[in-house]
Amino acid sequence: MEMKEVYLDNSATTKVAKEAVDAMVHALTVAFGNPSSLHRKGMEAEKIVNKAREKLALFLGVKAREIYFTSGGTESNNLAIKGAAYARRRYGKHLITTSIEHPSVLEVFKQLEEEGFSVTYLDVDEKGHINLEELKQAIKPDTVVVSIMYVNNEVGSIQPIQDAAKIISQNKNTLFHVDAVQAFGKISLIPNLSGVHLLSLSAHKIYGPKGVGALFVREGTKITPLFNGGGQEEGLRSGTENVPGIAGFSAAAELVFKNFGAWQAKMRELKERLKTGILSEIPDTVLNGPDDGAPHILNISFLGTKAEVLLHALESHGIYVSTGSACSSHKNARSHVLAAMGKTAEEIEGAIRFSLSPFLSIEDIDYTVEILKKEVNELRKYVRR
Amino acid sequence: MEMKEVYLDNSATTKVAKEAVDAMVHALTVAFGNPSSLHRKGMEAEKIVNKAREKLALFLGVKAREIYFTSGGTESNNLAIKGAAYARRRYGKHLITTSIEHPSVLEVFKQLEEEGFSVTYLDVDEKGHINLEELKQAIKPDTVVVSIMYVNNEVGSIQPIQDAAKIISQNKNTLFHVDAVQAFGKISLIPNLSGVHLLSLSAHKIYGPKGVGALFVREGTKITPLFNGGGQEEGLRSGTENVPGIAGFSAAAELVFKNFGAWQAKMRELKERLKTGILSEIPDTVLNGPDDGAPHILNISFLGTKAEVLLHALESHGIYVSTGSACSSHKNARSHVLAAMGKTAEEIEGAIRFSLSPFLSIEDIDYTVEILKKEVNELRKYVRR
Amino acid sequence: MESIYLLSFGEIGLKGENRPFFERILIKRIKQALEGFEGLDVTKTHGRIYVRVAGPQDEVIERLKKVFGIVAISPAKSCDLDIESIKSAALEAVKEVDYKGKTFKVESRRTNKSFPIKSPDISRMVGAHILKNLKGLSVDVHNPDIEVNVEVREKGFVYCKRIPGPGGLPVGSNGKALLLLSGGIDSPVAGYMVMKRGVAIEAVYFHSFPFTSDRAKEKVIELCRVLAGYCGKIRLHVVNFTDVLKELGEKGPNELLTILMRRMMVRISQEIATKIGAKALITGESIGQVASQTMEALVATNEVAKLPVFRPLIGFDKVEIIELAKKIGTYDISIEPYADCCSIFVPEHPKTRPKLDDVHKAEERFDIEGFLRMSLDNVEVIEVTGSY
Ligand SMILES: Cc1ncc(COP(=O)(O)O)c(C=O)c1O
Ligand SMILES: Cc1ncc(COP(=O)(O)O)c(C=O)c1O
Repeated sequence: MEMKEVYLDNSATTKVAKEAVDAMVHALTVAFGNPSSLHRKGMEAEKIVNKAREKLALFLGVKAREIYFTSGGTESNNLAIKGAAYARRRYGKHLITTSIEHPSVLEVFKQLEEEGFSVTYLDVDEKGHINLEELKQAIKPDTVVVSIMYVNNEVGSIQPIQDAAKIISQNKNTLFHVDAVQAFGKISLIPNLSGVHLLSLSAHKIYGPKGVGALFVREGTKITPLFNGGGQEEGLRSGTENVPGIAGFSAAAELVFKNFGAWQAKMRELKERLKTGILSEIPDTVLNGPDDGAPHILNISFLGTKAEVLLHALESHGIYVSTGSACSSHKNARSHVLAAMGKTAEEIEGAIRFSLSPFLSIEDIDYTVEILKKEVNELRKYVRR
Repeated sequence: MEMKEVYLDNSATTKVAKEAVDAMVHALTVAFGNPSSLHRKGMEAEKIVNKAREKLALFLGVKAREIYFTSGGTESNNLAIKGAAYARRRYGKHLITTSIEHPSVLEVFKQLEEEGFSVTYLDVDEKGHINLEELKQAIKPDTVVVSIMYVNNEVGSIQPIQDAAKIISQNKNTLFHVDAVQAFGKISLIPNLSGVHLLSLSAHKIYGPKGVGALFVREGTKITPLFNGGGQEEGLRSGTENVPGIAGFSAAAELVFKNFGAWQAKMRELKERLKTGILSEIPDTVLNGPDDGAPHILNISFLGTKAEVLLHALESHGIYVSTGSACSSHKNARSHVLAAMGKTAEEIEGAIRFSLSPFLSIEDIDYTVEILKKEVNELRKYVRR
Repeated sequence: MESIYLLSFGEIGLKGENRPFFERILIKRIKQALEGFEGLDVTKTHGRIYVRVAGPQDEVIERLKKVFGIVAISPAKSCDLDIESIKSAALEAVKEVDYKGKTFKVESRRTNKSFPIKSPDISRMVGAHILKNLKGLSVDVHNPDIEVNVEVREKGFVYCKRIPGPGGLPVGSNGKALLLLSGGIDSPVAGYMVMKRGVAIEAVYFHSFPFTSDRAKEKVIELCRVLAGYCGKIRLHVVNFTDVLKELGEKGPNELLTILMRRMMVRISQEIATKIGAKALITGESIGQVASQTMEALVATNEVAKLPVFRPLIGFDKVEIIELAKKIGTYDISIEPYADCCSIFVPEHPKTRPKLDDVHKAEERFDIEGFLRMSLDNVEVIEVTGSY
């Protein structure tokens, strides 16, 4: 018998949609030219890239020439933050970010600190939200970059990007970067991007392939490239374009935006059901993060359990979840996000992230709650409190 | 009627092999997990990456842990050269490269010059070969990085990497980087890598997908990463691994190495036939580059024509070629490689690169020579000498 | 509170008996420009057009700014017909502009006389309400920074922003002309200028593969797409010019090549224009920029034209043209570097002051009628829809 599979790790990565796979196979085998080649095969590939650029721009409500393709969210974040900091160095060396960013942002700031920049890390409250007053206080005349994530990948808290942008834009020399990797395709961004100069996206979080992402760079914003070479992407990102990846990204984005409202509603419903199911049926459970937040992320601590053990117990029932951020789990680090939110050691140790997709059913959710009830109960027998 | 297609632009990029496409589709839709995830889905993806690492290591005759995946040749070159230069900065600020490198190497050195490094650009002779004596002279105690391409992408000249490595290794502080993007899978590298610290590869030149490459980093060689983040690839290259791309790269490499001898022989035969056909049947043609060189690259000038117009004329017969390097042609730049080889303006303007694959037939070659004869003749009517 | 836009139109207001005709076209163009947005409703009363539409305000305004005939766009608040609603709508409207440290006045118009309060009193009451609720504002009735407009009609409308529209006349109100479009900077601007006078356009492009690449053609299509943003759709006629070019190149006196080419282009364009009912040709020529645009060269090209040739850029210099190209959004596309036939078919020593006699003599070698037939048999027509 096939085991039931309930993939609840969509914030780590997603299964690639058929539409995206088809677009990729076409680019791999038919439109396989190099966009830089002068002949028709090159033009065909170039058109795929430009069409994709237009699509993404449309979904963000920005101009096509403001979209640059990269190899993923990590590169977009590195390019945006380092590129902005280096380009603006002469205006100042102060930077601001939050204490709950993804490692691909946090580690960049650590690196910049080593290079002589100074960084203010904004705190968050117990729900995972920054304080705008604190941001206002932190900005100094020599602040050249502020980077704030839109949706947190561990707890789903949504930051007040629009209000932050208003505050930041008081300072003419400051560039504002937003890591929107977990927000794109999940919540509405279009009305909220004024005042944002740089915004990172990644394909594999929205049913597209790994290894491709994009950076929005507002027209007129100058940043220093990380790669030098053939001058692709207007010189901002040299290297033969990942045409199949870009085709897949575009097809996935199209699918997401065609179904935006329905999928958002569906995920909210599933999340609500999972949350209520767990909190009401399993004792000693604690919600981490906001009551609402992003529609696809739910983080709950099962007190008196070790998350990693619970993860493996669920896995044996075909249920895939995560403990904190996928990226840091290998290193078995305690979640810096939950720590910043003031969670206790016990809460952090027992924290599980469930991340949803519209391809799940109510039965999947109910099955998960059932199994959780059983396994948490079982586990608690052995873990000392 | 379907038009005959003769793809002779395999140095720009290649059509992806079926084996590679299949491996990718599997990674996109079945083994779609994030290698950093702790559960089985993550492990499955991690295994794909590690298997690929082992395969590539095998084909290079190096250790699996010396292979790091990147987003392509351009990233590998940037990471290797900047990473080495930054890591070794305290030992000196002198760098050496050649004047015929790919832009993803040359432009990196230009950037490093702006950052205060000094660079010696080695000349080449009229066949596109560097002079080892000149290299020896150029190395100084403060030389920290030497970068020499294995096979030139425009004319196919092969540099004496093994001898260069011997010279360079006299200097303990010097790291030796080799851009092997056009060499890998085309000529034997295994016996010649001792003394090489860093070596760049790219998948899309060997029937694998665009957007993935690798960097060989000899054990014990420390270089500074370009991306900070989740710590993937031993911290040298953060970012969610491009699992489908890596799977495709590995499958393509496997195919190439299974057929290595046969394909090499086939390409040599086709190249010889094309060369002789053109040089003997079309007047006023000049071979650019060595008589032998890499098996897949042939560069010939058709005096009294404009290469770009000839390219389009060939295109209308389904024949795809290139003028100089694909990356720079958009910018309508004259080939810096041919210029460095001392070619005249007329030779450069009329230079066409034919780059072969084992999937071409003798008929394809003969057809190309026929069409060339006709179109070159036609074109020469309009172009003033 | 619903968002609506008040549009004023200048010139067409003056057109007396033709006015309904212009207004009809303008309304049609507005609907076309806002196609795809939900809840679109366009109505007209008393020299104003009211647009109700859902959709992001920036985007709506961006599109309306491309509709010739509109002189000003005012995003307005509409509200119920009672003074309290009007007061709070006015407050909201002021909050949306940068009001700190500014002066303002309230201007009221009451066309709906069943509303019991008279205009001056409305102004006074609304002004007092704003002063009471917002700090940093003061009144200046003569030279205000902000003019808060209140209109009492079948509903109340309040606005304080007046965004300039493109002016001109609605496209389609003044016949049709054919634009000779190249990939360069000038010709798209010329097309824009003539469209602004209400003239609908179609475009013709001379493609000469392999001497010009297919990317050059794509570039022209892109330019059409931007231009079509001002009129909805443009039909692009792509003429296969290769054979003509080859023969001219082979036989023609080299130094007259450009003139001969341009004369052929005008002749071919003329045929197309006649077929599609266009009454004039449009070119991007201005005086003295390049060898083909000296007075003598222009005379030589013009000689074969039976239709009027509009050259709206005739008195412009390069800087002015570039500025306009940037404004209308064609510049970035025009400067993309794709080689065109000029690199081969450009005379080494072009005649800058060609004599008509020499030109006539040169043309005797060619079968002009044959050229025309050859080119006209080979026209690809592409419908290009506008991008915004
Ligand atoms: C918020 C956030 N930013 C950045 C990234 C990195 O993106 P990528 O995996 O494409 O490198 C991730 C996911 O890993 C993320 O969740
Ligand atoms: C010699 C050489 N090095 C580097 C590159 C760059 O590799 P990629 O296209 O994967 O960025 C290329 C090809 O474009 C090449 O031919």
